[in-house]
Amino acid sequence: MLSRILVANRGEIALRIIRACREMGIASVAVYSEADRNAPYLRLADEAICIGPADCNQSYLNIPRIISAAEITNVDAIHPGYGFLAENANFAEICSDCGIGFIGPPVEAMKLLGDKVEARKIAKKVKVPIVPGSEGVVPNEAEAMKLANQIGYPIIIKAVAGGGGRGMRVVHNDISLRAAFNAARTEAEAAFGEGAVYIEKLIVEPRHVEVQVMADQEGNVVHFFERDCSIQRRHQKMIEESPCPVIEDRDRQKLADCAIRVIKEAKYVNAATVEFLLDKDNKFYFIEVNTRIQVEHPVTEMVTGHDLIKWQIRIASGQPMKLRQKSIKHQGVAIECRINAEDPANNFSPSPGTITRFIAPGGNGVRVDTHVHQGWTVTPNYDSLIAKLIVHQKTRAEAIATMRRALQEFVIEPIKTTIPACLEILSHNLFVKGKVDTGFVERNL
Amino acid sequence: MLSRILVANRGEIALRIIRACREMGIASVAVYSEADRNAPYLRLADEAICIGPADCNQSYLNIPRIISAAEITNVDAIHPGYGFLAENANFAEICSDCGIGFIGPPVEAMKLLGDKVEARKIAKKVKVPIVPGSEGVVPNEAEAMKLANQIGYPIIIKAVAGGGGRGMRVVHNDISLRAAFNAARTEAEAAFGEGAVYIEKLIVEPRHVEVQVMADQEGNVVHFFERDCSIQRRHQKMIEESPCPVIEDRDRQKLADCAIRVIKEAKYVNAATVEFLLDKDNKFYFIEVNTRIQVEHPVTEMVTGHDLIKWQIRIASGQPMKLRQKSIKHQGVAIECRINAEDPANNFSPSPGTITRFIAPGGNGVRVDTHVHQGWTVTPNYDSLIAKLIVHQKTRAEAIATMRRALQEFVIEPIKTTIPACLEILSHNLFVKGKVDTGFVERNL
Amino acid sequence: MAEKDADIQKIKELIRIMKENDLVEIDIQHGDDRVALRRAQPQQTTAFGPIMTAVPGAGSPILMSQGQAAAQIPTAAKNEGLLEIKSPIVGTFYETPSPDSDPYVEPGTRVDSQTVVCIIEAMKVMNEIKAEVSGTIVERTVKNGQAVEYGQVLFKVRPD
Amino acid sequence: MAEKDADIQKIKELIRIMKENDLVEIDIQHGDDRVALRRAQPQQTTAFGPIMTAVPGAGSPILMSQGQAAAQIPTAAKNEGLLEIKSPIVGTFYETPSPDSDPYVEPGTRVDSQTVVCIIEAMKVMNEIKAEVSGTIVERTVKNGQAVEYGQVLFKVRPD
Repeated sequence: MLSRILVANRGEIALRIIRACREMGIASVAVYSEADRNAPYLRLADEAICIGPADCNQSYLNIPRIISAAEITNVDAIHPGYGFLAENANFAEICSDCGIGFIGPPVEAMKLLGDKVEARKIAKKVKVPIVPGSEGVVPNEAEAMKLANQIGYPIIIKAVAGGGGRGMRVVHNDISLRAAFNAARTEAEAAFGEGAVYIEKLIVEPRHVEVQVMADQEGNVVHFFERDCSIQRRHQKMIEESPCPVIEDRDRQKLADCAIRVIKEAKYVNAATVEFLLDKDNKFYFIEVNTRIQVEHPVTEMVTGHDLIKWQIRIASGQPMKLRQKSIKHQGVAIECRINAEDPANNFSPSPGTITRFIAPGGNGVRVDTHVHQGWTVTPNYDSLIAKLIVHQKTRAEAIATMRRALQEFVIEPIKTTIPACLEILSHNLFVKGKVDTGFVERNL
Repeated sequence: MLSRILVANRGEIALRIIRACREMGIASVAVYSEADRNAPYLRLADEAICIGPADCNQSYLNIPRIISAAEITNVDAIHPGYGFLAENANFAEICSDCGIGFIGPPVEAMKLLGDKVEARKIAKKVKVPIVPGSEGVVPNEAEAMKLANQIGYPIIIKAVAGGGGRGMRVVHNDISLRAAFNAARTEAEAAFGEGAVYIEKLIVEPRHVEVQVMADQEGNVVHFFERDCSIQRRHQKMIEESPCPVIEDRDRQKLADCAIRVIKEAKYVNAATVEFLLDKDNKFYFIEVNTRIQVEHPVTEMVTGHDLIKWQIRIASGQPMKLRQKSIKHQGVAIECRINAEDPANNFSPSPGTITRFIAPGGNGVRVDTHVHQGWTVTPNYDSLIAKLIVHQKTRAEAIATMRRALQEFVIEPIKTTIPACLEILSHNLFVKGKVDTGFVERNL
Repeated sequence: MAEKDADIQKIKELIRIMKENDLVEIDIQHGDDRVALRRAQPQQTTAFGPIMTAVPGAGSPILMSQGQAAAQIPTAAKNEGLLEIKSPIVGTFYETPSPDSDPYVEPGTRVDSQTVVCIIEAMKVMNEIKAEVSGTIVERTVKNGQAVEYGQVLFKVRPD
Repeated sequence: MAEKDADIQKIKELIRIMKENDLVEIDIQHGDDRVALRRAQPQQTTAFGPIMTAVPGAGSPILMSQGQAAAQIPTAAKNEGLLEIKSPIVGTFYETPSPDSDPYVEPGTRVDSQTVVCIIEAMKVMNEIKAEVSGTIVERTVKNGQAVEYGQVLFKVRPD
């Protein structure tokens, strides 16, 4: 087993990983920027090292500093969390060169699945349904036009290196395609340093459903069922739940099988999330693989009783999973709300500041993952996520009731948070009925 | 279903009941003394009524004021929580006379099982093993002496109306019996207004194991498995867990069957806990029934997934349980630590004061039930319980690891709490091995 | 932050109060409501009367229901120097001995400590409530038939 | 952080208020809103100088490991007026260019901004660290071969 792990992240996910290490008897090393110097979670790590100023580029994204910190503290491995360097193949490669374990996939698998065009090819190869679209990069407008007319409008233009909605354009006809194609390339170039784009058919009002998968170094692959993350605002997930409330067990099984086939074909190891779109007829289409642990992983932990971070660490230690698929049970319903320091009344603009009053919800069926507390200052330097509120109950109706009462008792003052927005969604008739899609928030909030 | 419930209690259990009401869509009315005026949980109730000054006798124990509050707020029923009026048959009777539901047992069953001598008789009748001892009240010293020699020393003298260790004496020979008998009577008289005592054989180094039972108005009785509450200090429980780590499934089944037989015989309705002593040979002996929900009920909620407060409310509403015994599964291991405002370094003396720093633990497998927050003032007026920390994991070793890390991250300053004492116990070799009895804390802490 | 300006304003106001009243210390906390004032030590000059009689917010607003709580705060200031008759029990307030009678007291009525000012019904028992203070009724602060909690203000009285 | 400037502004304002109003103490807390003011006792009579000179705790202690954190606090006072050379990177500190060489600098060595004072090894690369200040080395605060974090103080320098 690994005996000493550096956590190359901050905030709630750093705390999440430190907690797992403590429970496993593994020493942990936290790194922090000067902005996070007083974070109380740092004292829960066995060591804490300042790696730079507040600016991420000089701290949490700075590979030499993180590697140096790993070297001077003699860790066996680095856990990158999510965001920052978690999907940076260059970082994973440097770890490997320096003889430091990377708690995540092998470099090759990360590169392969990180390239959306390659990922589509793999899915196609193992007969996993993909959204109709280009075979790969669409080199120019003329090709785009030809293809669009072949698969039929509406279509969507996406950056090969993309994420978070940047370099993305929805196009409904030839005229708008002309304007959008080059705009998407330029935006992708600016955002990712790589302008290549591809084209897919636009699935109208889809749900976002993803399968949690875990693979060990011996090629054992299991899934931990799916999460429904259709409640998004500008491609940022706000609320996630498991199971997906609209699919039947047979389709659930098919979905999971498809996810496992992709992961096996990519010779992937460690935690991955295979993302699909689900159309109005409950037909699903593979879209991409996230090669890291995700923000919403606690939803899966609640319904399966498995600690995914601990599995990541065991697998990175070289342990075989010894976990049979049929021993993984899905029980009840879990929902997560992301509590961000954003003002829903003001177009979700960031709301930094010092929290002078903080009362977290608790009681039966409630889990809170947060690094903040009364007296914490939310700085504008980082992601606005300040807490994840997760509930687990026997039924979806009960889970919604518990989430509502937990949101109602959550006090965070004076900064603005997404609590009222989450409450509004949880109370919405269509959400309660499970009749939502990825456009729900934009249409209804 | 009941539509409006008054919560005749304070602190964490009041909040616990208010939470259940909120989740069930039932209106709740909180009552509070002037000392609790600023408690944030009051705002979670639909109404909050001041019923008197800090002194319990003029507020939480004052029956006319609570009944008046129930009348002016038009509630259907009162939930008494634990402590205060929860086992006061007179209060239950007055509720009934006033046409207000009492969320607890019928008056007759409460009276019957509240009398320890009668409870023993019932157990004996339904062939549940009881500790060898007097048939009932022992009227005088001479009778006591005769009986003691018959069952053999050591024996224990207990108050019929007793609880919490008052009016209790352990006696090892004729000489000490002479002194102890009248002392116990006097103490019982002073504490409970009733001097009657009975005698039992002393079980040496026993474990305290109790079965959670629930009965509906139609005579359906189910159990929710057992809790082991051997970690006690001066008869006050400190740490509880489920399952009991030393009994086999066959004995577990027997224990539960015995508990159910007692409850059925007493024509009991609603939640009850049937308490047993387990000797070194794992033979168990019935001792008493607690006719209310208990502090440690969350342990059972975690391992069974059932919300016991909601079941209490449904049953009090007259709903049949529709719950088959075999559908109630026991999964994993749960442990609860009671966090009291007491100073372990100073003989657990109360440590009131204002909490200026409060960071609750969270994350996977952790539940916190607390009414306090940063800024809360612990007054010396009431019970010192300020939080219950509950963990749930797949195995006992993992549950202990999670509890340890949760205790380590729990910050409550500047008042002293039982956190260090709980940590010491959780780290003790004998506790880790499950080799404890009710004398463990006195011997080892 | 706007809060900081508010602080400055508040401090200026407090200083004025301190000077006018020869206080040497003011200590206010909102979380769990603390107010602490300290006047000059005795050796400082001579005596004056207890200026700060009605300390605002000494008793926090009674939380009857969420809506009402806020409504009861502002009355403090204009009623400086008035005494309050509070309910010693929980129950239903009646201003008259029986439905057809005149009220026990009305604004303007002189009361002394033994004067019965109302009835509060609790558990079917009619409890006569005495004024406990002497003075003139200025205001009745609850309605006939209204539910009242422990400590709720029933009447305001101008002392003699 | 911009917030600190705002704090300074606020403190200046508060000091002015204190002076003008003969206050000897102001205590403000935001977490749970505390305000505490104290005026001079009469016998204390006249003016005193600016009380608020050294603002303690401007930089919190560096948390290297639980044990070391506390140890680094007390040095501040006795070293008043000294400059600090801090590590701009994370790595291992070496006082000499090679194992057999003399140290780059020692207490008493004069340095200017371009003087190399040590090497920090990070990812197998030896990084020469320059003084960035002028003056005389007073103290080396880390050991040869020690791991240092970003911002950790390496030397103290008495400015010219």
